[in-house]
Amino acid sequence: MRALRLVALPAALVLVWWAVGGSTFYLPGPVEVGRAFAATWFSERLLDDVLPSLGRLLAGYAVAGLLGVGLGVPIGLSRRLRATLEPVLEFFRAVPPPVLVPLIMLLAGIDTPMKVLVIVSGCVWPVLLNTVEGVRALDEVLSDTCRMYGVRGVSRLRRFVLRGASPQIMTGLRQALSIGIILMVISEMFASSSGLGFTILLFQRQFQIAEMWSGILLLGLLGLGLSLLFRRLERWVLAWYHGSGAARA
Amino acid sequence: GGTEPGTRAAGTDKVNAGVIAIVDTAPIHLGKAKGFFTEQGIDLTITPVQGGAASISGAVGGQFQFAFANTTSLLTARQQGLDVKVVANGVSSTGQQGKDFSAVLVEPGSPIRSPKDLAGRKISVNQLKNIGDTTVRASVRKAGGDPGGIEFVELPFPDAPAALKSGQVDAIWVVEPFVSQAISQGARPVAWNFADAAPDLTVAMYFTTSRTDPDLTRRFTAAMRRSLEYADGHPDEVREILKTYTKISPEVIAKIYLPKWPVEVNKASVQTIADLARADGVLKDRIDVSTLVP
Amino acid sequence: MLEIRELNKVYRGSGRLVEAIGSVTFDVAAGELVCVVGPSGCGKTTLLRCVAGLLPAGGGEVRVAGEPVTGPPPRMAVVFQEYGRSLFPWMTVRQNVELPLKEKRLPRARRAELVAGSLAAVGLSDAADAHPWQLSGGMQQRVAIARAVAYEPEVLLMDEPFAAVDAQTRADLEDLILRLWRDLEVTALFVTHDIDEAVYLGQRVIVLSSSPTGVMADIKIDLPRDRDQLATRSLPLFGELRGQVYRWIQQARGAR
Amino acid sequence: MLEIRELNKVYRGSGRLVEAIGSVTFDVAAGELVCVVGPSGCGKTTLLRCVAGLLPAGGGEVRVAGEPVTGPPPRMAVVFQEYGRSLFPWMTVRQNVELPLKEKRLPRARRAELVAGSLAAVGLSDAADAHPWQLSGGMQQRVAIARAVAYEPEVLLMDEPFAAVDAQTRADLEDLILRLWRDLEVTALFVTHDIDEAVYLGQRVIVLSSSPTGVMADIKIDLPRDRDQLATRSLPLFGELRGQVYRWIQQARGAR
Amino acid sequence: MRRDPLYGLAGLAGLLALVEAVPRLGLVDERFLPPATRILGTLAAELGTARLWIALAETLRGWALGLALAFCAAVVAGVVIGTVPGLRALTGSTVEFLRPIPSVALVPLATLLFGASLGSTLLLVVYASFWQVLIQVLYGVAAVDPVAHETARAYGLSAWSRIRHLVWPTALPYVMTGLRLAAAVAFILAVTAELVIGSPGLGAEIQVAQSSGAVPTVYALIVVAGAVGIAVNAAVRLLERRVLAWHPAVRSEVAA
Ligand SMILES: Nc1ncnc2c1ncn2[C@@H]1O[C@H](COP(=O)(O)OP(=O)(O)OP(=O)(O)O)[C@@H](O)[C@H]1O
Ligand SMILES: Nc1ncnc2c1ncn2[C@@H]1O[C@H](COP(=O)(O)OP(=O)(O)OP(=O)(O)O)[C@@H](O)[C@H]1O
Ligand SMILES: [Mg+2]
Ligand SMILES: [Mg+2]
Repeated sequence: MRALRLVALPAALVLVWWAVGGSTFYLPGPVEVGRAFAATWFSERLLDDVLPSLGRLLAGYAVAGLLGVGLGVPIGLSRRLRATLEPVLEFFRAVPPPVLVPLIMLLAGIDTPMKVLVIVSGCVWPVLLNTVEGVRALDEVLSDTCRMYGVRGVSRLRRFVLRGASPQIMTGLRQALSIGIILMVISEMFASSSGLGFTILLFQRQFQIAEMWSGILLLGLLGLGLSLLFRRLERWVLAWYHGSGAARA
Repeated sequence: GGTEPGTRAAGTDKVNAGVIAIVDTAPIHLGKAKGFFTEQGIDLTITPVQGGAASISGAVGGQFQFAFANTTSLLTARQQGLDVKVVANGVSSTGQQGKDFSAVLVEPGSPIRSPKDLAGRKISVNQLKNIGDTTVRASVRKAGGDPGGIEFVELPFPDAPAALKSGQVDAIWVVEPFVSQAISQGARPVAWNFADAAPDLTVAMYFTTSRTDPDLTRRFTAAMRRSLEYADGHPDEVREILKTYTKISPEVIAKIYLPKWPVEVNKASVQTIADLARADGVLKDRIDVSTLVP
Repeated sequence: MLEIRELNKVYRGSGRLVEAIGSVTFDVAAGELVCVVGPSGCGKTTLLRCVAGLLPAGGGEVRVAGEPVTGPPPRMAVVFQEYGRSLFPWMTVRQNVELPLKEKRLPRARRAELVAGSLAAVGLSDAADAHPWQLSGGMQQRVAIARAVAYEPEVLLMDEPFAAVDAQTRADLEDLILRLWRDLEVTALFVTHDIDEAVYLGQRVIVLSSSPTGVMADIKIDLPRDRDQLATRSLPLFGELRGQVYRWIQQARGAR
Repeated sequence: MLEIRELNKVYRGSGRLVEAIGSVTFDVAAGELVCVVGPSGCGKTTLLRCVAGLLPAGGGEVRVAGEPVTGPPPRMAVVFQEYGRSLFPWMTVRQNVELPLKEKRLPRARRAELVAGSLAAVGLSDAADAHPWQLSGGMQQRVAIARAVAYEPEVLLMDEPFAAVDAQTRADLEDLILRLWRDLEVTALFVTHDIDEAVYLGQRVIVLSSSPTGVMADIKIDLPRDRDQLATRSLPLFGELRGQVYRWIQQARGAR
Repeated sequence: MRRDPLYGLAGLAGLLALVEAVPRLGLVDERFLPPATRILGTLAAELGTARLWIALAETLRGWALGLALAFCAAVVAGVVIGTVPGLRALTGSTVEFLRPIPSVALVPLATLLFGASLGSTLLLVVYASFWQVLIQVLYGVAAVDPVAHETARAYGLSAWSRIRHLVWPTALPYVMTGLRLAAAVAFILAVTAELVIGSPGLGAEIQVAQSSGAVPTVYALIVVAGAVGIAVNAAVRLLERRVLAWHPAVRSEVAA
């Protein structure tokens, strides 16, 4: 039943695709893309292109998560810090990553650190913003309780701030996951000669459209897989929240 | 909304051309300014695009009636069965060592002294599997080196000099204005790859698709030929027009090497590129250039 | 131990301006248990939060153990009126009670002992591993009390801590507080709506008037120190004091 | 009006399995006011939530006006024990009270009248434009009561609705509920911890035992229909009934 | 509150000082990162040209339209998916599949469908920012307080009322964050679309400046983009302060 619900809509969408696909050069049908998928990705490409990309993605995501939460907590807690840093952060947030890349290259070179940094530069925002808002919205009575019972410093952070803001932090982390995949592709637009994103772009430039779509398909599947893993994590971290009925997800 | 581009309105055809805003495409801008297109009953809009792939998909998608793309991109498109047809020459190499608009540069202190030394090095090109790596390999091969071990990385031209300077790559392939800029800042050219690849190499061309009205194509070709001819003969006006559609600083404009703009496509050089690309594995099959360039 | 001098507090915000406390002055000696009664909305919670250092006083001064209060003083425990919101939903009952003890750096064994003891005292030994949202209202309130009790505070502030429990449990908890107060010599400020409770527990009962809030009456409860639910409540003096407090409260409301 | 037949409810989740209600059976006739008392955590709130159709019964059946309950029945008002959380913080007091009336599609003038009337009845006319979080605990609880009163329900479920207000206000509110009940012929189920209150308000008092929860006693309150805080409470019968309920509750706790 | 902009200016001044110092101290080659004064000088010159303003207006048009479309669609979709039972499970996999597909990869499709018109930009902008809002709405909808939810059910609030008066206000803080996220993403995509597809606008200007090797101009244009980001954020914050005045996060800011 659960599996059925999981595939019902995708199946319907594939049917629609079947109906409209193949009519133009840029939108091949599902069969063609499926064939290209098998031919393209069930090969050494998986090792050469997909795995390194995935590694960078995870590294960038982890750094972004730590950075977003690490910055978000103090910014959320201190109004003055928030007022000071917000314009600067908003400034960088509004700069398109492709434009930011040259600057990042100046600082981090053109190899893996640069690509990881590009991923970080995009992923960090949803985590940061959600952390800030989550921390700002912490329950006052709980905060007072902490103050009364001398729950301070690291303990307060660990046992109150992070846990209390965790529903919103998880929202940010979930957002960041798919943004990370997008940024992985963008980062491979620069100084690359391999990688999943690069391969898709190369297919696009070389007008191998079915192959390109198969790459996009792989991106989607990747996102789906990672989000299923993420849901596991979330269920565990937010068990109290779902249990208390506050999230009838 | 608005008037559909490509339809004849009040005696003139509205035409949208997808063209990269670089030195190479000065003739079309100059020709537009000179009124060569209006003369042919063409109301020309020039849309800046990012690169060959964008202009080709734009043209195939029907957004542009005419567009500008480099030789390798067009060959690739052709091989994938896309309906593209060359209508005019775009830009050609000067063919002169030391005076071309495209070069491979190294840091002043680099041990790389000749194209042969590039073998086994890390070289940046703006796009992999395109004209850059094909011609750089040709340079190395011509100098007696083995291009097999070269590691190419993709770097947009503007970012290449910084990467060279910080030692991220051993050499960079760039075109004007970055050639002059980098040289003036100390970089040293080691290879003139366009000049090496083929005599009077046709680097890029204007093209259309079969859906464009043949009469319009004829008139566009005529206007384009006139523009190319004019540009080739009036380098000072070219340097002036560059100030309008690019943001290259005037000092640099005064210094850059201009390419050649012959009216005719050098089919032999295109065939050479096609064969080289095939040898390098960029193209899968042998392509008969005459199906692309009539 | 507690000195409250001409305390004043005005809430401002979104167009509403409320003088929650006009001017309140009273002392609580060390080891004394003082009950505060007053009409709903008269400022009892506000008073408690000022004493706890959770709310800056608008005017006047609050001192705890001679020190002016600027933030929560150490070794002070509070049971909030919003008991439900004062428990951490992501912790079990045991963890909630244990948290302040961890902060006090008590050894593990001592913590376990205190937690078990206080949970047993409020009748929640069975529920130690439940989460607060799995408990009934009264049970939640008892967890909050257990937390305060386990903390072994010097000063204990309680804001209607027995509002959600049944009469019998309430009597048990009253005795628990009395025992705690006697054994640990806690100084306690106890807000309640129940006049009987105030008289039964307090050594003094302070009656607050409604807006502008001031101390309406400060009644000494001359009952014997050792109290008993049946014996004490049936003393004639108890009934008399009860009536006295009742009349003051009537007057306090009338002042509205 | 309300028929509760062998109602059973077990909470499961995160390893804890609690039988909140063993088996409860009783009826409430139309226009009757029944009070429910029982030890803390015995399942009163759970019972009310099942009757309100907010919680599916585990076993047995609940009927309201003859219909089996599957969701909240129409024209039913509930005052929740967690009064603070049941008010919408983004609305003012007035808007909170008015919202259900809008849902009933009452004309604007009638709504304004009902809101003003009920807020005045709970003594909160001044606070109509405040937000819930600007109010004291007791005031919040009174808003929740005002909302139920203004709704003019046929069935009224109240879960310790006076827990957070002072004695005098509580007496006033008790009389408000009695008035409402008489004037509108409301059927009411009233959970309380205060035995006096149960006897004073109810026509019957149902005593629940603690786990496994069942009906321990169903006591008919034979006091005259018209009640008065002073007169009724001083009747000898009142004292007798009070004692009777008290003994049952003792027994209910003992059953634990 | 009024001092906030001052702090913000201080923060920006710090950034400027850093950008001025890094190239001046030779940490980074001046050719690749010009000092702040040079960038600002170039910016001042650019601001004097009509061309920049036209480009900016062009970009902002695509941005505003795309953002509005994406926001409305996502809010509607999010609320529907979040409140209709079962829909979330049904759509979950598809949403998670579509979300990580980069807009950039859709360029061929976009140009095919719409050419270099506004339509292409819109497709990319809407596609990218839609998911940001959607996810936030979904989490926001899930954050409804259970007691508040039960209150709404008990008082017979219709589905629409529940969405309007309960679900929407609860989700609003999440939605506001979503709006801020989406606003930036939409702007980034508007610029990127111009960069890649070549429709006129700020992105096209940046592209031309880059391919001309005009480094200070590139940075000047980046500053324009960043300034837009700051302005948009300030606007959303202002909006937030109005619509979320009741929210603890905003409330505490006012009180402090
Ligand atoms: N959501 C829940 N999950 C698990 N157990 C619950 C839940 N809600 C209540 N319980 C358990 O059910 C039992 C009855 O709870 P209920 O809230 O009905 O008691 P109550 O009679 O209202 O108590 P009180 O007078 O303290 O409010 C308690 O043991 C409680 O722990
Ligand atoms: N955060 C706040 N903002 C504005 N006004 C407030 C705030 N908190 C309390 N008030 C107001 O201050 C007054 C006193 O509130 P307080 O909570 O201290 O009363 P209380 O004596 O504890 O009442 P209760 O017995 O009902 O709990 C009330 O009129 C209330 O409306
Ligand atoms: Mg209070
Ligand atoms: Mg209860």
